[in-house]
Amino acid sequence: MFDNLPLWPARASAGAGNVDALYIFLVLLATFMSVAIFSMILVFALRYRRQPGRTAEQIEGSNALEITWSVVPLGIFMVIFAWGAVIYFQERTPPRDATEIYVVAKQWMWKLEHVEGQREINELHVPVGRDIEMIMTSQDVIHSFYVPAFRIKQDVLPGRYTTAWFRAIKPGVYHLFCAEYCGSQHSGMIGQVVVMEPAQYEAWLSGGNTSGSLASNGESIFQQLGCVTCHRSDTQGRGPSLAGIFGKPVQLEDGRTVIADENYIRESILSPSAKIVKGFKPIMPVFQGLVSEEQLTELVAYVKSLSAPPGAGTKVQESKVQ
Amino acid sequence: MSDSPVALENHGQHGPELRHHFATAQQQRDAASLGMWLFLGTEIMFFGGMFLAYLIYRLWYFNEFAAGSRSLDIKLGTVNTIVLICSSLTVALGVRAAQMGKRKLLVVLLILTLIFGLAFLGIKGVEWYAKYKEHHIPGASFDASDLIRDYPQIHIDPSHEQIYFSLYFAMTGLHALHMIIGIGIFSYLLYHAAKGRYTPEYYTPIDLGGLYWHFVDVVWIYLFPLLYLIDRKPLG
Amino acid sequence: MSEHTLSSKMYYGIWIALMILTVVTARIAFVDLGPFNTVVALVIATCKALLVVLFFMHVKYASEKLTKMVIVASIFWLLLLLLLSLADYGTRYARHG
Amino acid sequence: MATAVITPERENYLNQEYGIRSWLLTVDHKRIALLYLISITFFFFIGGFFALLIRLELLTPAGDLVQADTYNKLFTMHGMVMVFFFLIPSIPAVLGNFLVPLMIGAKDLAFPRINLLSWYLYIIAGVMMLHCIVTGGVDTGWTFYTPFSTAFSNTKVVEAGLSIFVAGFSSILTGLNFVVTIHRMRAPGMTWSRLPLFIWAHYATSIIQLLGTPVLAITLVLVVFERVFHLGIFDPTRGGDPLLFQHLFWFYSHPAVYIMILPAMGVVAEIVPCFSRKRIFGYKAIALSSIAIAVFGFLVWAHHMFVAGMSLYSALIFSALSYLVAVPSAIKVFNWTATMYKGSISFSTPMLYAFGFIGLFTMGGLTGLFLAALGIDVHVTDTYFVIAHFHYIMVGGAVMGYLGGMHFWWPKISGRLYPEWLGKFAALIVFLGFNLTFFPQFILGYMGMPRRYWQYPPEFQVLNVLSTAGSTILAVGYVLPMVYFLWSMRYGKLADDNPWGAAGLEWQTTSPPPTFNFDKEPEVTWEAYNYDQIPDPAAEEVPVER
Repeated sequence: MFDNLPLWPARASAGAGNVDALYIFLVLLATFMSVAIFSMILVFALRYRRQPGRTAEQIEGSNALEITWSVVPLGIFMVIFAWGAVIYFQERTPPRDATEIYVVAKQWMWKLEHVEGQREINELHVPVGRDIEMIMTSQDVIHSFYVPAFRIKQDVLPGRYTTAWFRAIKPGVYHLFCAEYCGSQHSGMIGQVVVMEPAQYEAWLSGGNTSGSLASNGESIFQQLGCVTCHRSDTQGRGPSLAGIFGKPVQLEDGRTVIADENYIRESILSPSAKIVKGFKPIMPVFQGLVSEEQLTELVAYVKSLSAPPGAGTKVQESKVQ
Repeated sequence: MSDSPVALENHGQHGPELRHHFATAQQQRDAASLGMWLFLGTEIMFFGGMFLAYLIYRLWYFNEFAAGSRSLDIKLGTVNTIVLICSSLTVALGVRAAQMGKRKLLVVLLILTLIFGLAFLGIKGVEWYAKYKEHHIPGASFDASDLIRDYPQIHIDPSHEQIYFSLYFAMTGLHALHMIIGIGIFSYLLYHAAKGRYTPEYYTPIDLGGLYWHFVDVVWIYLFPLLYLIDRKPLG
Repeated sequence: MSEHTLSSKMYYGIWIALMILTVVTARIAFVDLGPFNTVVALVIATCKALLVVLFFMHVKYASEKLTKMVIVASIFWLLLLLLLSLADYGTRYARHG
Repeated sequence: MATAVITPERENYLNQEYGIRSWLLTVDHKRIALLYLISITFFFFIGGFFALLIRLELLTPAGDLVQADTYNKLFTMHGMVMVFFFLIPSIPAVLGNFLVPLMIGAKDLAFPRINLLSWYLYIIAGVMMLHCIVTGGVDTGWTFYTPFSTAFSNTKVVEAGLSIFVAGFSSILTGLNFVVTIHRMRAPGMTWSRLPLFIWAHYATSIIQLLGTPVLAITLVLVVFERVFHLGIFDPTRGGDPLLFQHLFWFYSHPAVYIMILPAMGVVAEIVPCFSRKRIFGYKAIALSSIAIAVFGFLVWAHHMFVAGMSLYSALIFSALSYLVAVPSAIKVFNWTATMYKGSISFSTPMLYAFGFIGLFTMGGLTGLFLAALGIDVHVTDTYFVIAHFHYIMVGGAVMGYLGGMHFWWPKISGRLYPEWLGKFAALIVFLGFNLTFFPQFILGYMGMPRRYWQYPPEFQVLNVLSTAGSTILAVGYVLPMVYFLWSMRYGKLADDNPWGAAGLEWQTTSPPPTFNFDKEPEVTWEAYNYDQIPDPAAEEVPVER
């Protein structure tokens, strides 16, 4: 019977247990409170039901009670808040060395790219036990990346990157839903996450046909678009060198400092004049409309690879030349 | 005055303007005034939504806001501010004239107010037409290349420039709509004032219309620096 | 809205003040005050708005507490909208962890 | 005071004038309330019809009953119609309109003509919405999220947006009228501390209507501008922020939930003391908690956006503030329950609805705690868990309160009694049908079924079937009251002036009241809920009907 009526979603990520724990706590709390209120109503209604000869006793109220039932719930609420906040903080803080997967959502499909270059549509293969960070953007409207078995959900927005991360702990095939209404085929924008044992995953990786890693693709776009003429790694060009900048603070011409994260790189490609690096001129052309979201992710991946410590994994080896 | 005693009789012992469900004229006036102020409160929140959008984008896209602001005609903007302030004066004096029962003065002041109001809209129209000529109206034909040429010191992203002009047109457009409604109200007031409907005992409509007009003026008092004066200092 | 009538001299005085402030704010915008240009512009605008509200709209003399409460509440709610939204915009791209 | 002999010919607001004109041009708040009653009932059944189609479609996992686009329009228009054309006007515009002047001892609202104007605005908005529906509908979801609504939807977004803009204007004017009326029109002796809690609740509601609705209005105007004039305020391709729209939208639309629920709380605060024959427990606490909800309700809007891509830090702020608003709601529930303690409780139909309200609102509120908890919200937001939660509040809460109030005041409104056993039966059906419809959705939500899905994976089917089955029961429960209310208008027993032996000025005038409400201006010398001074009609052997 429970094949058709499962009452609990699969628990397939490291974070899912924490969410479930708080959820179970809240279910117990809510059940207790509901039962308490319901039975109080029931008991009062029966015990004090209208009977000939008895009159109600007029009671004005009680400040002590009012304070009690304001302060005690507030205390409990703050515990729930703190507990929920801790989980949220973990969910929103990807480990630094997480493997990145770039996601481009569009009406009505998910396009996923592994750094090694595998591209998938509506299907995501990941190994058990590895931290995975999704770097996501949308080509059109707002979508939302939702894997119930991992208890993660993150809206995917046009015009910027949002991120989410998970570590799968149980091999299997899980739903990937779009959770933000996005038009006609919103309910068709579903896919699956295939969690594999590491060995199987390696086999899958090497089996797929790839067209080069993300970073190396990004590098060739970097050459094609002529970015390399100004952003040089050997000498100081007309644009700032991009080596080692990722994740570091950047001094801007107007005195502000920003962190060079994915959104900053993205903005600097699409709208270069928005945040000019100190000491440089706003001479870079605008690439808005000239590069696709996929090309953008590849460029971002390339720029990021320039900041990876030497030997930090195979994914950046080829791009370290130059 | 011109309302005949017949009307008075129909209303029993209270005056013709006191509606049946109020006990006293004072209660009716207080209710009307409170109602108007509450309405103005909702208007603050109505414009408030745009002020939020303005605040966020001005923080994000200061350069484009600065350039867009420079491209507005500050002379016309200042003149328009002065025109509105003058209209506020005539309204305030008009309310006073109504209070004191000076009917002719009231009519003159209402006419002056209408003239100022129309002048404001006319000047606004001239400014909008200039923006239309310069292709500064957001949309497919938007073109910021003149700004990029005129202000080489400012880094302008044309698409972000559209956001400034979107806000400019939304804010001034809705303000102008309020002006048009105000002119409608004041035409109505003028018509009845000319017929002598308002007396020192009953001039609530003038008072409420005045409150509305002043409010629209106050909105402009903020719009002027927020849109025209973002960054006018000499470019270095 | 009430018995109280202000003298017309008062109105002319306010009017002149408003005109002067308008010219001042338009002029001072061309002077480089650094970040204070915006502050000055807004302070002047607020002064002008106060003059209009307090005198032309009679809030100073001829109105009761309730009117003032309505004004304060509306402005307070506007600030809620602005400030709580800024709580998001001010920290949205801050990195943590 | 409840023993006047009833003569049917007695002049009252219903029979003072006849003819369609006397209704369409009326400025009597009681007649306008009835105009609203008819119009919102109409829209309630339209919205309910959409809901049934939605439930039927979800009976099977495949999208087989209607097309995907049709389904998207169905849930969109279900939401828009129910929120803006039923729930928001429901209690305020019908019961509030009828009762606010009566309860405070006034002859009418402060601005009777503006009151009529708000009904006309509502009708204009309603006609626009109907026109929008029959000429193709709109598919953005009632939330109008950009950039889908501004740049991608090919449906009638502009018309729907303008319709809601006009409906919002109607709502603002109603709220404005109430605030002014409550401030200026109270009868002598009716101090703030003597106001019925229904009035306090409506006062708080009106504050939200006044300060929140304009923000929705400007937001919709900007969406319309973006579609019609190609402005780019929310357009991400021009650097606009889609989240800005959400901030503005929820600044109104979260407090809007309190526009729906606060008046229902006011209704419950009238019903519970009456059928417990007791002064309400903690009058001050309940009154102040209404105001607290109205204020705190404005501080929590971004809890709808925890996964939308906003700042992590502000999510913490909004989560913490969200718990703040739960406190006054809890205070109310505890006080209502405490009111029954040592009372003399009778199980009349309105009281059954009040029980239902307290129970379902408690569950709705408690599941709100789940959603305010950041870690849980990430998983369950935009799933059926949210759907279930807000239907517990809006249908289990607001609609239960509305029906309870309709039953409570129906004798006053119509001068007739409805058949009591049918009333109890319908209340039971609504309660059971409601729980069967929406409880499974909590489980569905935690299982991960996203909302607004036209087709879904097969493992969700059993729970969906339960939900659909419940919805048909619920539909019966809603049709029944309409039928017997209509029936009672002609055949119901004539009602006493005060059939329940209730406190409150509205029960001291005739049923139905005369056009100017009171034959003589009342003067209040007693506190609210003075049940110790009011004889219990049921206590004198003679049952309710006379």
